[in-house]
Formats: sequence, C-alpha cells, structure tokens
Amino acid sequence: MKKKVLAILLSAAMVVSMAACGGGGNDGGDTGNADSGTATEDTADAGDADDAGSSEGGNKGYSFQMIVKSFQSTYWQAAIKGVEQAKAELGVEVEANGPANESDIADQVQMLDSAIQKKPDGIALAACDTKSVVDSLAKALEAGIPVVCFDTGVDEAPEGSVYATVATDNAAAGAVAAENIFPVIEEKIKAATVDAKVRIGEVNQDATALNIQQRGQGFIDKMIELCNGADKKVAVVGNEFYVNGTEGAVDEKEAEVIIEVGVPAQTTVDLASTEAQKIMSKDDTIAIFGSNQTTAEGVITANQTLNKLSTDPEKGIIGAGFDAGTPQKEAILNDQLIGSVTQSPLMMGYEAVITLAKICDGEEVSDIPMDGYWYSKDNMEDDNIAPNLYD
Amino acid sequence: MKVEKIKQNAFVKKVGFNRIVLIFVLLLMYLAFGALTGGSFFGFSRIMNTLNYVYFLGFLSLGVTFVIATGGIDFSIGPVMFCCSLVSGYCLTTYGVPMAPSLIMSILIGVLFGVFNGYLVAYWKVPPFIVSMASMNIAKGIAAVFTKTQSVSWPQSTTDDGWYRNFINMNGIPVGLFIFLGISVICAIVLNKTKWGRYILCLGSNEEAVRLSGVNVKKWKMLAYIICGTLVGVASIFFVAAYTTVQPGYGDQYNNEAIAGCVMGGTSMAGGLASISGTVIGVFIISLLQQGILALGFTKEYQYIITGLIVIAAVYSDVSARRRKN
Amino acid sequence: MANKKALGKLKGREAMVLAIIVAMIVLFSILSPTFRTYPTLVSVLDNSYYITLMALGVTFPLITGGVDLSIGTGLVSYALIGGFLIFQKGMPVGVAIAVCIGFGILIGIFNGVLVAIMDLPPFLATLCTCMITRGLGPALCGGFGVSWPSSISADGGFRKIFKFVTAEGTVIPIGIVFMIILVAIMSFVLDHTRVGRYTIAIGSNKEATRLAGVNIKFYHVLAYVISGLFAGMAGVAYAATYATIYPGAGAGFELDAIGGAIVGGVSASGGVGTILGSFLGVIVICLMKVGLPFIGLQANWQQIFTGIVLIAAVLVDVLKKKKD
Amino acid sequence: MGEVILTMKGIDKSFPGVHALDHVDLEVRKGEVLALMGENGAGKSTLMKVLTGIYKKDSGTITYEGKEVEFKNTREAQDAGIVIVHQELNMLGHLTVAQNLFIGREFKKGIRIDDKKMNEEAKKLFDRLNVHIDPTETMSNLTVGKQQMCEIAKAVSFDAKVIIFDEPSAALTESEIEEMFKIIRDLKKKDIAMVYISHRMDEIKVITDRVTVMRDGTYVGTLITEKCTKEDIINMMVGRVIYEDPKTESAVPKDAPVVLKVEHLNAGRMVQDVSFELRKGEILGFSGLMGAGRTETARALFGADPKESGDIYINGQKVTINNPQDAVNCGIGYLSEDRKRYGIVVQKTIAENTTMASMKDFMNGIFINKKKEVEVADQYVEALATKTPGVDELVVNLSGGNQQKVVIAKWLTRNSDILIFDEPTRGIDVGAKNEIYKLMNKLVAEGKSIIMISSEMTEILRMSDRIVVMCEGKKTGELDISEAKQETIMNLATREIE
Repeated sequence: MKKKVLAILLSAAMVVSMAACGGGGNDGGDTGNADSGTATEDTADAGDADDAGSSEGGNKGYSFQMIVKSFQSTYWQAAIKGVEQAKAELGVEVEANGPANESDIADQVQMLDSAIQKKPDGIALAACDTKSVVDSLAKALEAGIPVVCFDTGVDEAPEGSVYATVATDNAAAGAVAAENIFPVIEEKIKAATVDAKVRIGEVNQDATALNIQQRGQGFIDKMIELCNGADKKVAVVGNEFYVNGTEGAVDEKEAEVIIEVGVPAQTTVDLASTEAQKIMSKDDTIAIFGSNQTTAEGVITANQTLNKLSTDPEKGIIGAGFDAGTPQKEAILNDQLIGSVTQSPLMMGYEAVITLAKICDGEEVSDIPMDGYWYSKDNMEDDNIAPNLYD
Repeated sequence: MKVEKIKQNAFVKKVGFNRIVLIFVLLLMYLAFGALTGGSFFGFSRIMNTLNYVYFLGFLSLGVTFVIATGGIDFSIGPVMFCCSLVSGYCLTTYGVPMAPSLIMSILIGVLFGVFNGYLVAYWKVPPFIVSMASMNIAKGIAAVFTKTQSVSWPQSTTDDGWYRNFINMNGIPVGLFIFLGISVICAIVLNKTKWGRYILCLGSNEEAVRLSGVNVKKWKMLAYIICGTLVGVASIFFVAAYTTVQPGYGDQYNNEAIAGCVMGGTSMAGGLASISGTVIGVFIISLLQQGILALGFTKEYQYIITGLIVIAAVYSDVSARRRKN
Repeated sequence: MANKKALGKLKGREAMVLAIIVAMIVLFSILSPTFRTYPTLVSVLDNSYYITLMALGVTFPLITGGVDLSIGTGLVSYALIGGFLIFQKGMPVGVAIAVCIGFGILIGIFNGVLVAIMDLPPFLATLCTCMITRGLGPALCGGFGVSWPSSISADGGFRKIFKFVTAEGTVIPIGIVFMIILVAIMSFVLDHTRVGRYTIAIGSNKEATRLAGVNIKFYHVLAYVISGLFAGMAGVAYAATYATIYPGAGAGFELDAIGGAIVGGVSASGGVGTILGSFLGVIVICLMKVGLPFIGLQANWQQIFTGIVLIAAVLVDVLKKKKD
Repeated sequence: MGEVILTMKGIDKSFPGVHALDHVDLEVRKGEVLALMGENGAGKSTLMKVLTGIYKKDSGTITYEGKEVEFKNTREAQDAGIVIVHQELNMLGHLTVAQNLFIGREFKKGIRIDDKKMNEEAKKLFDRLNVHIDPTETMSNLTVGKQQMCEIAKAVSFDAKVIIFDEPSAALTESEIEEMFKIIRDLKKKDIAMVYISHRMDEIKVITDRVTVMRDGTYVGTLITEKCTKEDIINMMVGRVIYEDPKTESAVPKDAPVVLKVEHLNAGRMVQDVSFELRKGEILGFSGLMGAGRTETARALFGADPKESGDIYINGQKVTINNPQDAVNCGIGYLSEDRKRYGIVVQKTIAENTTMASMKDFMNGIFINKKKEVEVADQYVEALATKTPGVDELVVNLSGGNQQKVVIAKWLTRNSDILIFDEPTRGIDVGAKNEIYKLMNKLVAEGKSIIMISSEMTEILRMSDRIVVMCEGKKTGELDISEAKQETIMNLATREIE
C-alpha cells in the first residue's frame, strides 16, 4: 500500500520538478527557444557571430510568440536563424515553439491557444493545418493579439485576425521547378510519341497544409503548359487526388508525356524513397521532382541503389528537389540533381518578426510574398541564395 | 479467518485510497502548472482547451478500459479513431453526405472495428496484441486509400454544418464535459451494475471458470471490444469537433495516452479489475499534463517522457500492491 | 525422436514462409516488369536491414513471452543522437555509432529492469519506454532532423557497410551478407548456448527455471538487452540507408519487426520461435513494403496487407492447434 | 536406524499477518523415510521451503551433517545435497527431457551446450532408476506420471543426501506410485535420507519409517510408523477421529429413476465408447488410474471439450450438449479437480461466484439485484458452513475446502440436479474432507445425483453407491458397492495394462 502512494507521489513530484526546470528556463530571455529544443544553442553554434555584438541594438521590448510547424526539418532551423537576427536587431523577445511533428495538428492548436493566453504583443504562426487553427485565430482576434502568418497562409482566417502573411507563393515555386527542368528534357519530350511515351515523376508528401498541395499542383500545371507548348499531350497518373485535380490532362493512351505522382503513405524518408524508386525504375522516366525536403531526399536515397540520376538527359534521369539540407546540396554538387527550388525560410522568419514589430509600432503592414529561387551548382554561392541554403 | 479479514480490508482500502491519491495528484499538478505559468494557467479558456483534449482521449480511455478489464489490450484505438473521422469526413466533404449521417457513420465504423477485433480475439483466440497490430495497420491503410492520402477537414463552426461542434462547446458552455461525464456514468453502471460488466470483469479474471459455469464467454468478450469500438467512434466525433482536421497515417500516440490514462486509474493489465472513475481521473491527469507541458513552452517530447515515467510508476505500484496481497 | 519432430514443425513453418516469399516475388515479377530488376532487389534489401536487425533482437523478448515495443522509436532517437553528435558536436562517425549502440543497450537494460526485476507487464512497460525513447532523442538534440554523412562525403564510409558501390556504379548489397552472418550467430546463441536455452526456459515456465537455480533475473534482463543492442544497430543501419533522420518518426517500425517475427513462427505466448523464422518473416513484410507500390497499388495498401498477413499467420497456428 | 543427518531446531517463520511456523523441530536420519504429515496449511511445505532456502527463516537453527547451515537459494541447497521434489510439477514444456533434467547445470563444450552428452547422461540416469523415458522427448508430450518420474530422477541426479518429496503421489497412478516406491526403497539402501509429505494414509504406512506430525505451524510429535495406527496419526493431525469404514451396500432403491444416461460417448483417445447410467439420489463413483479418461469423460459429457459421438439422455429425453451452456441448462454442474483454474474466479467475492451460473435469476431489468445476490449467498454460506467473514470476502482468501464449498454453492444456486465432483477432496485437509463427504451425502438425500471421480480408493469405497471403473479411456467395469473390493477395482483399473 505504502509503495503505491509513494509511487504516485513520486510521479507527481517528477511532474512538478520537470515543470519547475521548465519554468526556471522560462523567465530567462530567449530561452523560449531552449525549451522548444535548445534551438538557440544550435543556431548560436551555427553562426550569427554578429548576434552577440548587435544584441544591444534597438530595444523595443516587445515579446512575441512564434509557432512553427515543427522543428523536424532543418528548414525551420533556418527560419529560427532569421528570427534570431530580427531579435538581435530589434531587441524583442520571441518565444518559439512547435509540435514534435508536422502532423501533430491537435498539439499545434493547443500551443497556439497557450500562446494566446500568454497575452504576447503578437504571434507569428506557421500553421500545420490551415483549417484547424481558424477558431484559435478568432480567439486571438478577441484578445486583440495581432497574428502574422508565415510560410503558410491561412485563407479562411477570420477577418482582421491575420494582419499579414509572409509566405512563398507555392504554386509559383512549384512552377519554377518545372520551368527549370523543362529546357533540359525538352529534346526528349519533343522526341516522345504516343507509342514511345516519356515519363516525368513527382513525389509529393501527403499534403496536410495547402502549401505542398499547391506546390505539387503548380509543378504539374506548369509542366503541362510547357509540354502543350511543345504540342505534346500530357496524362497525369498515380495518386488520384492529383489525377482528378488536374485540368488539361488527357487519357494515358493518347498522351505522349506522362506525369506520375507518387504520395508516400506517411512522411517518412523510407516510404518516400520507395515511391521515388517505383517511378525511377521505369525505363521511360526522364525526370523526377521531389516537392519538399523529405521527398527530395527520398529521390536521393532511391538513387543510392538505382544510380540513375544524372544531369545529362541522355545518361539518365533528371532530378530536381525542393528546399535545402545537406543531402540535397551535396547531391547538386555531385551532379545528381540539376538543381532545387529554395524558399527563404531565413527571410520569412526574419520578416515575420519585423512585421510583428511594425504592427506594434502601429505601422501599416501588408502581405510579403516570398519567391522560390531556383538554385543549382552555378548560383549556390550567390548572396540571395546562400543564406537560405541551410544544412 | 482473522488473517483474511485483514487482507480484505486492505483490499477495500486500496480501491478507495487509489482514487483519493489520484485526485490529490491531479490538484497538485494543476496548482504546480498554475504557479509555474504565472496564473495564466487558471484562465477559463485554458480549461476549455484542456477539456478539448480530455474529450476524445477520455472516450478512447473509457473504451479501452473495457477491453483491458477482459485481460486483453487494444492499441489500435488511435488509428481507428482517425480512420472513423477520415472516412466519414471524406464522405461528408467529397460525396456530400449530410452531417448527421456522417456522424453516425463515424460511430458505425468504430463499431465495425470493434466487431472485427472482438471476433478475432474471442472466437479465433488470436492474441489481442496481434489483433491490435493488425487492425492498426488496416485502419491506417483503409483511411489512406479511401482519402487518397489527403487530410480531411470537417466544416468550421461558422458554416451551416458547423453545428456538430456544439457537442464540445455551445457558446461558452462546455457541453462536451457533460456528455463525457454522462457517458462515463453510463459506462460505470454497465461495468458494475449489469450482467455485461459482471461477466466482462469475471472472464477477465478467470475465463475458463466462467465458461464452465455455462456462460458464453466468447460473446461477452467480443462485447467488450464492441463497446470499445463504439466509444472510439464517439471519440472520433469529439476529435474533429475540437480540431476539425484529421489526416491519414497517424494517431498512434493517442493509444499510449489512452492506455496510460486507463492504467493510471487503477485498471489492472492482468484483467478483472477495472474502475471507470479511476480512468476518468487518469484521463484528466494526462490531459492536464499535456496542456501544462505545452503551456510551459516545452515540446511534446517532454510530455512523452513524463507520461511514460508516470505510467511506469502507476503500474509498478499496482503490481507491487497485488504481489503484497498474494 | 520427438525433439526432431519439434524441430521439424518449425522447419515446416520456415519452409512455408519461404514458399510465400518465392510466391510473392514471382507474383510481383509477373505483374510488374520493373520489379524484376536488380536495383529493386537491392532496394528490398535496403529497406529490410534495420527491420531485420530489430526483428533478430526482439525475437528474444518475444520468446520469453514478453515483447519490446520500444525498438521502433528507440532506433530513430539513437540515430538522431548519433547524428547530433556528428554535426553539432563534430564527433567522428565511429563515436556516433558507438553511442547509438550504447544507447540501445542502456534502454535495453532499462526495459529489462522494468520487466524482469520490477516485474511489470512487458507490453505496458515497453510501451512506456516507447514513449520515453520517442521523446528522448528530440529532447536531447533539440527536436531537429539531422543527417549522417552521405556516402560521397569523406566520412560516409560507414554506409558502405551495408551497400558497396563499385567504380562502375554497380551496387553490391553486402549488407545482406552481414544479416546472414548475424542470423547464423543468433541462431547459435538461441539454440546452443545458455543464454538461448534459458530464454526459452523462461518463456516456457519461469518459476520452474528459477527453482532450477537459474539466475532468471539476469537472463531475463539479458533478453531485453539483446533486443536493445540490436535496436541500436538498427539505428545505425537506418542512418546508413536514409539521408536524414527526422524526430518523431519510428513509431510503427517495431510493428514491422514484431509482425515479421510472428509471421516467421515466433509464438506470441512465448517459448517457441527461431531466428531464421523471424528473418524470413521480415523479408515477407519488406517485400510487401516495396513490392506493392510496384504493382500499381498506392503505398497505403501495404499497411492493409501487412495487417491481413499478420492475422493469417496467427490463424494458421490457431488452426493447427485446433487440429491436434 | 542410521545416524542423524539433518536437524531443524526452533524454526520460526512469519508472513504478513500469518505465523506460518512456530518453533518447529525436525530430525531426519540417514537411510530413513520420514513422513511429514499435517492438514493443509499446517506448515509442511513452508518448513521444507525454509530448509531449501526458498524462504528465509526468522529464527532457529538448521544443522546438516554436523555443521550449522543456511541456504540462500535452492541452488546452494542442491549443491549441499538437499533436493526437493515439488508438489506442483516444474516442467519446461518446450524443452526436452534431458534439457529439463540438466537445466541450470548444462554440460558445455566451450560456450556451446553439449546436448548429446546430456542425452547420454539422462539415459544412464533413467537406466539406473529403471524407468523408461526417452531423454530427447519434448517434456510436454509426457504423461503427468512420467513427468513426476523425471522430477525424481532430476532430484537423484544431484547425488543428493536428503530428498524431500512434497506430495509426490498427488498426480501419480497406482502403478506409477508402486514404481516410485521401488525407487525410494532403492534409495534407502543407498543410505539417502528422505522426507515424504503426503495426505494418503495408506502410502504413509507402506513406505515410511517414522511420522512427524505438524498442526497449525507447530510441531506435534513423531511416531514410529509400525507402532502406530492411522487413527493415532489422524488424531495428532486434527485432534479428532474422523476415519470411517467403507459403505457396505447402496443406499439407492433399485427402482430409482435414471436421471442421466450416456451411450457410446467418444472423445478422442481418452474417451472411447463410454456408456453408463446415473440414478436419482445416487453417488456414482468413477474409479481408475490417473489418465484413465475419467476427467475427460466428465468434460466431454459437460461439453467442456468437443466430443465425436455419443448420445446423452436426461430423464429419458435425448439432449444435445455441445458446450457448457447446454450442459448447465440441462441441470448438470461440474466441480473441477482444479478449482483455482476451472472452478472459481478468485479475484471476485463469494457472492459473485455463487451467482455466476445463474445470473439471469438475479436481474431486475438490466441491473443486477445485489441485495438478492447477497441474501442467497448468505443462505449457502449458512447451509454449507463455509468459513468466511462474509459473502463480500474475496474467494482468493478462502482455504481449499471453503473454495470447494463456494463452487458447490454455485451449482446449488443454479439448482442443478446432476453434479459431477471431480476429485472433490484433492488438496483439502482431512477435517474439511469429512465435511465435503457429509455434504455430498446430504445432497443425494435431497434427491440430487452425483458423479464422483476420485483417485483415492478409500474415498470411492466410502462414498459410492455404484462404481464405474475406467482404464485407458475405456469403461472396464461397473460394480455395485456391495460387491466392490479394493482388489477387484484395482485389477479392473489395470486390466489392459497387464
């Protein structure tokens, strides 16, 4: 009996103590990030030497809450980096947090609500799911807390709750990939006939937030447009969602070009690579596009066995990716991928905070559209690219 | 006989005592979090948030309590819950099935999985653990195939179909709480006052003896799984009511939390010993924990770790208590 | 010779699984020309390494009548921690691998203590460890995804353990060789050493084993340590196969491994099972993982089929028991 | 009589709330068989467990071969030469006989276990005891008796100086017991000391030299077996004479109606073409050796196990019984030999167990009528004189005899007319045994009919009106009590073996 009580008390004590250290960490300035997984240490290591110096810069003393989709992919590390810069410049508090996993929708909603209850001067939000945050945004509106969406826009947001959206135009970004892939494979497409079809693959993470959907669709639409330009008919096969979602596609039989869309059952590299493999191991495949970091890495992983990727359409399959991360950057440097589209997470993070600050200063703010930049071996070092190519 | 008398009192105490300690822990945690988050934790809307989590988790826990009472286990509940709201939600959004039928459909799918699991466990004697593994995969698979691997968003409260969200919160009134407690009471009655519960508990404790008493154990065992399935269906409604969006391929983590809540409440994994009230309190503890951890700005990871440790503590106390008794 | 008979039975099971494997390969090859290519074979193997390793390990707890659910989330967080050390702390890969495996063993011991010494129900105990490990990795290294050095990079050599790429770019899946060696070793351990003998004994009748003066606590813990050790190795294999390790992944991996073992004839109630069986079982699971997409089924079908196969596998046993 | 090899003095041991051993003394001499007797819970097994280091004693001294010793675990005791043959069999069903014999002390070549050598050694051992068991046989394929032999063989194989038999005969057939006695005598010659715990008086008389009696955890006294009678021993055990003589003629009128008629019942190897009748108010004894198929017959009749063929008539009506439900609805109740597994739900209260089989009589609407439940349970606690603080007591806390009574109450509540008692008094102490017997007589007097399966000859002869004898799954004879003699039954029971 005693044991039982003891055990339960013990666990209670544990909770309290856990909480305690959390609280301890919490009153300290930017340790908000520390809680959300020692982000600061990382980014500190990762550079930002000027951070220390400029931290005495302006001091507006605002405190913001930032909710990201998750800290899973290094993409968000870059975003945090941007936030760090903004913090340093403006001397504001930003407490960043995010679910363990881009699909823990429920958690993110809870976090957003928590953030609102902390009554910050503003909230920067990258919504995992655009629908489920709507109610919370309404709460924010009531509480009079300005919200800036970054990375992902929330279309159905209640009027006036979201002051500005700092996000990539994903459809455009997807199109960018298509535009850059097409010239390389143009010859092959021209050569294609109904009997000798060519196949273009796309691996798309299961789309929770619209942005990846739009991206995938953007790529498909652009590619179709370009192919039609070269008067070739295009068919879309694979995941029914895109097959049904696409206009201007024809039936597989009378098409010269086939766009095959693979969607892994879950957002894991292994499943992504299986999908990529499936497409790449077909003989008529001439190009493949991984529409976000995970799936792009899926393509690379698949290639480790297939060894089919090449920058020369005659030698093998043309590969392109999205976002950055070490594996992709290496793949590009090693002529496996011809290039990749990067958004500017760093800028997004930065802008998001800046915008919030402006709002607090009562300035007018408007949406800041971010472009997707195509980067390849040649321009990886450019100033407008390099900072966005996170590891 | 004197000896046994003592033992028995100890046992009675144990049952009662258990709850008291739990409630104590619950309050302790609440205060702790409150203190650490500078009061913001005591806000009304914070409570509502916590409840949002309590609802669906609660129904899952109630369901699995019945299964564990039979000495079985079901950790397909999380994915099955998602499967329910995905499939019915997809019908709602894509095939234009009206709201009411979709909700009923959610529950029916839950029941179907209950039947499936129950049948295999009771009539084919497949170990529950394996059945769970199987139906977990099947649930995920079906959901994904059906929705073409796209997430499904149920209507917002603002839309005409939004009324279903009043289940949890009708302009500020936590309706869900009443529904949840109501159903909990029903569950408690079923478990303790009816033939169903009596047989479920007994066969959890000694199936063969019950069978040789001329009871159709298979039927009652299956029933436990069906009850579980039904409640999972209900849970799925409360999940979408709280968070609108569900997506294929997930839901595993809720198994652990649901089972945790149930075990913490003093339901013994060995079967035959279950307590609805305990489960309810357990669920509140888990949800409060989840809420508190997030409020403190921790990420989910810490919640996983702490929940894990707490459950270990709870189970250990249960085990050692039973060892003492024998 | 009843012993032979008993052996015979298991052999029968393995033969059956082997037959299924062949059947699947034939079926897929017929349905999909792209399936019957060397690269696909290699990729099936690639996908199998970390699952196989998990399965080899988890077979031991299963035979003691327990289970280890922590291996899936475990291997990911070990790999995560390893990668974290390499990139954030600039440690050599060797150290990372060691840490990876070390953590596996630690968690193994933890499980062992919970189950064998504190006497908790294995299922629940390891479910908790599953939660803990799930949090552990991200908590320790900041919840960011990390990638181990790629095969091209200087210290990417460890990837060659599992897959050797010749100059002409042909890929040799030497990983499978290691798997076979490990299968041989572990089979020996299970069938011909005290560790294995007592593992079976515990699964068969714990009390009797104790009264026979066997230090069951030790051997029971050991079973979980083995499982942990292999989970650690699986972590390395996973890191070696895939570019980036994302936190939060790994839930469900264990089911592939345990499912494989069950399909391979390991009894969920303990006392029965062979390493070879588990190995073959895993191959079946992996064939489905990789194969089904090739025959034009969306990846999700794989999950459904896995479920069905699992039930089928157990039903076979149930029916067999009914017969005799 | 050899010199003393082992003495235990003033051994004291308490468990939470129980004073299991109160300064018990014990003395064992080389080459003797010492019977250790006492009712269940008298502390026999506890004492032995203290000796072999399974329990730790609170106080007292153990002197073995002149030195004071205290073993920390069975292993140490074994190494010192004190081995215990446990009451419950400690088999590893999935391993072979040889692997079982040498578990914990395998022969090894390097790190490899040398199974070949183990098989050879096992073979030698069995030859020495001349029992015929294949060392490579998987343990679970052996009969209970054979498994028990392995246990003994195992004990012998640690060239033991003291062997403790804890109710070794409980699961053995008469012939196997004979075999065992041969071994024991043989061991005596080898000057090995043995402690023999058993409930069976006749065995005690046959095999032991001295009898030490315990009661309620205390030492009562020691007798020389030849110089004492059963009554003496029993008196020391319970302090009252309860031994009764066999029934001489049936109490059932010849014209009593047949309530149960079984024809050509077949269920696997153990039940082959069994037919018999049961009259109203009759106790039909089922005698035979362990594994003769009596329990199997009962279970098949009750629908607990599937049967291949055979007709069952209740009061002349043909009935189909495919599962226990059918049987119970036909008014049959089955009291298993293994109460804990098949009889009671230990974690539940007496009341809950009592109404288990007849829930539907205790419902009002969808709710259970707890009040009525308790009333009825109380009645039966009265009627059967069940020793318990109350009906809300958990059955796990009751003694064997009282648990048996709860099971009986369960069937009476269901008012079953035909009761199958399978080994009704196994593991029940002598006092409680007697109560059960009285109870059975009372029941038949009230017009119930009883099938009693028993391995204890005295029990059969004392209770039955008629006796069915089975052997190797076949019915080999049916005797009226008046013509039944121990010898006649024995050779019916063993007919096919010879």
